[in-house]
Amino acid sequence: MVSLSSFLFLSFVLFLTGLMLVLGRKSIIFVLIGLELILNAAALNFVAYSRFVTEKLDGHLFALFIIVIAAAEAAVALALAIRFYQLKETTHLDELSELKH
Amino acid sequence: MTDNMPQFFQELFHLETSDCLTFLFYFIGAFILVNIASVIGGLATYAERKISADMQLRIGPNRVGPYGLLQFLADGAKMLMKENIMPLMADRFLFNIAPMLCLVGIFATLAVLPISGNLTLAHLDVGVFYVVAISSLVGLGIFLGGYASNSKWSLLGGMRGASQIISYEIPVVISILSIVLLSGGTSFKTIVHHQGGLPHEWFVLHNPFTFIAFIVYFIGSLAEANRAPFDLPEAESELVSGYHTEYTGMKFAFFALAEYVEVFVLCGVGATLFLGGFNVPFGLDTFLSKTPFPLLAEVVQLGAFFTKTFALYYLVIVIRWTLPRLRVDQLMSLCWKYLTPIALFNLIGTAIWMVYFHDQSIVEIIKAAGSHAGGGH
Amino acid sequence: MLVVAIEKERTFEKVAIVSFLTILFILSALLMLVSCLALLLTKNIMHACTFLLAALLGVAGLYLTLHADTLAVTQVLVYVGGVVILMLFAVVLTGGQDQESITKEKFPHLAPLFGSKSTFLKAFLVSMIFFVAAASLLRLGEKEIVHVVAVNYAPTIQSLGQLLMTDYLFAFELVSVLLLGALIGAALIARPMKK
Amino acid sequence: MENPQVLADSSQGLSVFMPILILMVLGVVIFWGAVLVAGLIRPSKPSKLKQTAYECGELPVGQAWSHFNIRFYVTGLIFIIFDVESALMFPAASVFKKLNSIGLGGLALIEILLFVMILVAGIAYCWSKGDLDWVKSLSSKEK
Amino acid sequence: MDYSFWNIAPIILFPLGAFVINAFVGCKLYRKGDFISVGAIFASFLYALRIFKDVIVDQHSKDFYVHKVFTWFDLSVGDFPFKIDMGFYIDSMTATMLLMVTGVATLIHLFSTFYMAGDAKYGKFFVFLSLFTSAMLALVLSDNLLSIFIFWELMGFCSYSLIGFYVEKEAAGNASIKAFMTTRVGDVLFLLGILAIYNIVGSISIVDIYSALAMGSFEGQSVIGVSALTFIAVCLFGGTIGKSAQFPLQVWLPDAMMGPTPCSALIHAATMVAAGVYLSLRMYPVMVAGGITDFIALIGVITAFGAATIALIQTDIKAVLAFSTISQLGYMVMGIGVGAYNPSFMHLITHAVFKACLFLAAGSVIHSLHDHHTHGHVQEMPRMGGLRKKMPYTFLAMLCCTLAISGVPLFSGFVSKDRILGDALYFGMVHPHKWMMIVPVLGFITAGLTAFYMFRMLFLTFFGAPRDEEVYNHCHKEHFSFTQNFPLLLLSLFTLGVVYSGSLTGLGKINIPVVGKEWFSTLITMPKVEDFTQREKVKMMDSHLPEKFETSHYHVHEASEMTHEEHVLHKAHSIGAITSIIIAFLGIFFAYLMYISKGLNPAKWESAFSCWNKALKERYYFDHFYEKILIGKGLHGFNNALAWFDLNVYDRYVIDGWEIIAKKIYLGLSWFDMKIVDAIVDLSGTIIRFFNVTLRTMQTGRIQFYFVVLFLALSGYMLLTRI
Repeated sequence: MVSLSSFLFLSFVLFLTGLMLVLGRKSIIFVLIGLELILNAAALNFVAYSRFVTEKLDGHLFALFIIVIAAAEAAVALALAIRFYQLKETTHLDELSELKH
Repeated sequence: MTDNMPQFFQELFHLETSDCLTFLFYFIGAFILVNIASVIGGLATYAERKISADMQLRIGPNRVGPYGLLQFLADGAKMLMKENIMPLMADRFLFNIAPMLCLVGIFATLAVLPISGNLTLAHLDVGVFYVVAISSLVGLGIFLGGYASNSKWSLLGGMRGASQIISYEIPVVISILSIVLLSGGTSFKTIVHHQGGLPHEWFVLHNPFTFIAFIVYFIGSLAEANRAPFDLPEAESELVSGYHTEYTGMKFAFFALAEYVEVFVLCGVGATLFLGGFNVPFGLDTFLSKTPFPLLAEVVQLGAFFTKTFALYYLVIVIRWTLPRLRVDQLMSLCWKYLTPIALFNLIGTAIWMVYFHDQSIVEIIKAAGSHAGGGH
Repeated sequence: MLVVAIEKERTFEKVAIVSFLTILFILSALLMLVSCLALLLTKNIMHACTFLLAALLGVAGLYLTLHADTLAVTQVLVYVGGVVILMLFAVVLTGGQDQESITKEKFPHLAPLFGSKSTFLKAFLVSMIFFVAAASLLRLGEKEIVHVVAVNYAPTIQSLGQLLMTDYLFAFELVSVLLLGALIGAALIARPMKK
Repeated sequence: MENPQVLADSSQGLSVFMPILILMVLGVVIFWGAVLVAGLIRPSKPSKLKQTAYECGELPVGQAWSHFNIRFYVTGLIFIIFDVESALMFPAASVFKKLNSIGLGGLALIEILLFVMILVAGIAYCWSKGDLDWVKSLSSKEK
Repeated sequence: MDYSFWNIAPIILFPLGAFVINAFVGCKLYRKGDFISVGAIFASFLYALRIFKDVIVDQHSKDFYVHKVFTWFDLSVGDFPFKIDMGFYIDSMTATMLLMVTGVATLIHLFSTFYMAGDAKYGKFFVFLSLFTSAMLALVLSDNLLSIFIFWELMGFCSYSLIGFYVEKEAAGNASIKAFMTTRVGDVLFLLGILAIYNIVGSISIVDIYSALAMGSFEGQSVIGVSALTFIAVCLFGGTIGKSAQFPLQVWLPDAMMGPTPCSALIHAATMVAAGVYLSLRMYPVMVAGGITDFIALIGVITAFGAATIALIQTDIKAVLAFSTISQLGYMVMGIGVGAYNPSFMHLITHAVFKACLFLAAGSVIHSLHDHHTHGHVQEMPRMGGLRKKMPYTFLAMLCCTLAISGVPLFSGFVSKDRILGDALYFGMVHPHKWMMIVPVLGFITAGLTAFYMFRMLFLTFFGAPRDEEVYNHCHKEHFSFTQNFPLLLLSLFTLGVVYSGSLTGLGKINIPVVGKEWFSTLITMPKVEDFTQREKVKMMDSHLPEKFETSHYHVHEASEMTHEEHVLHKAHSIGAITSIIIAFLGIFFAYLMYISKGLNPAKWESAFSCWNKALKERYYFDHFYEKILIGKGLHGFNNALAWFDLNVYDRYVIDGWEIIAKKIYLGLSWFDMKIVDAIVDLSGTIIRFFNVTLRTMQTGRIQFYFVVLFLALSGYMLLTRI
């Protein structure tokens, strides 16, 4: 039957793909997609525990806030990406290294 | 009053309830609803050409079938016959996905459309919220369509179409919010339940703010469906019919179908929210449901719903042939500088109205004042 | 994997295996897994966005199975209707999909894990095995779940709204400030550059 | 927070969502069905000329994905912020009537008012900074 | 009339308000704001009149009182009470004093608008005048010694500033400082008295002091060895000596004449000096209990006799009046000493009236006599003479007052002075020590001297041929002007005896039907301490409802059979009356002889008593004694000794000593700083350099590398905490 551990597994898969994208890909948009996935994994966990363990709606609310914050974050991140593209004519992350020592 | 359609029929035909039976009823209901929707979509094309012809003193299609009623079937068959051309450098995967997304988006909203008390497929508690969410898929479909066809014009059309749809979604959502505020729940059943049969009990005349909300909703839904004054993305003259220039054959047909069904859905939702949905005046449906033929009540409610929806649809079509097309910056400034602020303050207005008048409509207040002044018993 | 997970839970009361819940769960889980995999393998960024869309729809379906209907709809409205479109806009505005998206040169310090496409696949499989081993080793799943009561589905929007307006009021107001900040920040950044 | 059961009106479990799934699947099936059927029926003689992007007859010039004006993104940005706002407002709005009947209407009103006004301030800022107007004539900026 | 706060307070607040307005805005106002001061004091006069009518005329019994109190501050901690209550205390004595002060002050304000007209600092004069009147009224109204002391000091300040009004004259400056210093000596003693009382009684309200006396809480207490009561009595009397210029501290009053005449009239004749006597009257039971009445009588008589003798040879018109004030004050103090409580208070009132009138008349005389050379006013009597024709109204007022002061019957002076002398005679006869008879004897002699020098002044200024032609011609004929003459005439009206005694001759024999009441003596009597014990205090703001009094207070005591003392008293009074009339006429006759008919030659008398004459000129060498000996030898020496000690002993050892110690500490600290702290600082420097090198390589600039590090760190942490 559908149980908590299955959801944990699914959120882990999401988290893993998100991580792989963030670490492995060189284009900014890819990293942002990866980030979205990681956030979703966390939200899924919250809701799973809220459904199976606490039977209270706090988990739902927490996931709701995660979604809201993720949206705001995505907006700002994408604006940065575009401005980065306008400056450097590329979205390749390795160009983004002015902070090098 | 049963709470969903399969249970209604099971009681009607005195069958014992079981999972697969409900699934069966749902499937049949869904299939019928999809067909009805496609037929309505087709009829809409016919109606549009007929009405526009009538407005321009021409006759319009009358060759195929009586008074040209079957014209839409002819178009459909033609579409089937057309060759499916795919631009060379186009992104095959996205090119096919786009129309599907639009279609799925629209069909998903049909599930919640409140046709009548028991016949609506799904009485979701988050009904309105769900409709708004799913209809945003259409914008996505249009953008991908425009992008995938690998031509500057379609891309530009796609981006404009998408940005128009998503920006007009905001005033629509906020005006819906003010109705949700008033009816105290997002499910269509509670919204319709809070409205009466007669016009003065509808939400549109409930208070001035809901009236403004209706106007904003109507304009927003026009823009959302790329209709009439806002049909810039597939404007023939400038962008060579916008995002679906490269689409031929059935894909193009589905884009068009999706568009017309979306108008139908938006008018249906508008009718439910503002014009009292399937409420029949003078409590006729409750009376009929007590008689041996409960189905009659459903039929009466269906009648009420469809008349209201088609009235709005007629209005949409008429507007198409009266108002000139808006420029892009006018379109955008209308949305962000006029509709959204109005909708926001409208929302606050409804809230204040509810707090101040304790959810009474103007008519109720006048009646209450009248009774105070008069008898004051 | 799926079999292992199902067999593990013990005290769940007898419910028909093939109910709508399981169908929905399987479909959305499948959709999500496939799209995640596709995301890992695709190079074309537009495809990546579509797969992200599919993954998010899958997650919405999962929310539904967890009786979180409001959350599912919000997910669809916000993510599918907003973030993905924004991503698409961003992709178009940052030079479309001809950008190079996979790292070419080997990663200097760490293991070759983040090399070419093939290594991705290997890395993915290795991590899956690692998870199962860790889960079974640390008995991650069972320990907490003592009792699982089949809770009937109930619409959550009213209770969520009540919770939001009373207990989480401060967060509710704070979020609007956050949104304001995001709006102004992003608008400022995205303002066209003056040559 | 009382148990959700109490609040729920009579809806018997998740099967309410069944029609949505059915309709979505139906949509996909119909689309691919029709396309494939059409594929069988219709002629398919791909030719170079047919497959070029339609440019009122001229040959298409340059890549399609040329650099675009950023105002598309700004609209998207403002949309998503208000989209999120409405997503949060829906639960709040759906409870407002009940709160009002209890008597907490004023408080709820203030909460919603605050929530909306802050974002109105945001849009006012964008408006004053000229982000909302679609055609940004750079010349007018210099004046 | 209900004695609410707003029926009593305006008496003080009006002049205070006038002071504030004039002080800040006065110079800009029309006529420099003098009308504000006059109006204010007139308003106070009306309020005082209302209270006077209610207390005295409206049949209130003699023990009627209003006592309203508010807590000024209450810092009592635990059982140690430290609470000061302030408030109003109104009884018949206060009512009369209020009426007298406000009446005289109003007329003097009126007169000063005439007298000071054209003066450079015209506005400033009224500022101080208003402040002074409000202080005096507050003193009269106050119910406890502390507020009396506060307003006492305020009046001292006003007299200092008014004496030094013509500050450009160096002598005026010195006089004001001298006046302030001498009264300050008296005030110190007064303050000591107050502190002693507070220490014993725990409160300084007059009512509490009386009830403490009644309960005998003073017995057995002793302050610095002396019995408490005598110590307190002496201190309080010291205050009176200082303020009313009695025997040892009378030097400042003659010099105070440097101030403008209206100021001298108001302050140095009617009110301020009277305040000292008023204090002793209030504290009479304490004085009696303290057993210093004999000492008071002696001081009073000595002051009276001494001042009278000095006044004989004075040439300046204001000096004569100054010394006469001192002698009359001496009379009042003697009256208190001999137990003549009521007559002494009556003398205070009558003296205030006619002395104010005398000063004003002198003022108008001085004002009209100009000296072309010095452009100043002429004050020396030798340059006057024959002004009777030039200034008829002033002459008339001067005549009445001089008759009153010299004790001619039918006038108020005779009524009050005769009673004091009668009581003094009785005191002398009854007193165990025979030599105390000197008090009445000197009293009668002073009465004669007073009559002599007053009429001397009258004859020198108004009678005979004008001695300085130029000054006489210049003095223009006097026509009746409201501000100049009206006050004089009104005051002289009140010098008639009938006003106070209700009988023509003042002996109570012939009653005048209209007044027909011996109202003064029956109303203001010696406070019996016993009935003060259960007097209740009313909160300030809530209105006071006077109790109903059945007994009418006018039961003129029938001629019950006279006990032995009353018999002797009556005999003493009759003798006293006759002798005082004889002496008064004797004095007048002598003055007539010496100055009008030139029968006697003053020069001859001077040569006869030459050495005494020189002493009189030097004012019994008091000034000499104080300046040279007391301050010159005593004080300066003491100062020098103190200065020496401070310089050599204190500075060298107490302050400079520290320097050496500080130096030692500093040396120790610097060593510590060098060796240890610097070492630590260098060490931290090396550590930082070490970290710097190693960490720098970590920053590769690749975001994803940072992300990996972040992730590994996070997961590591999570795993560690889990296991």
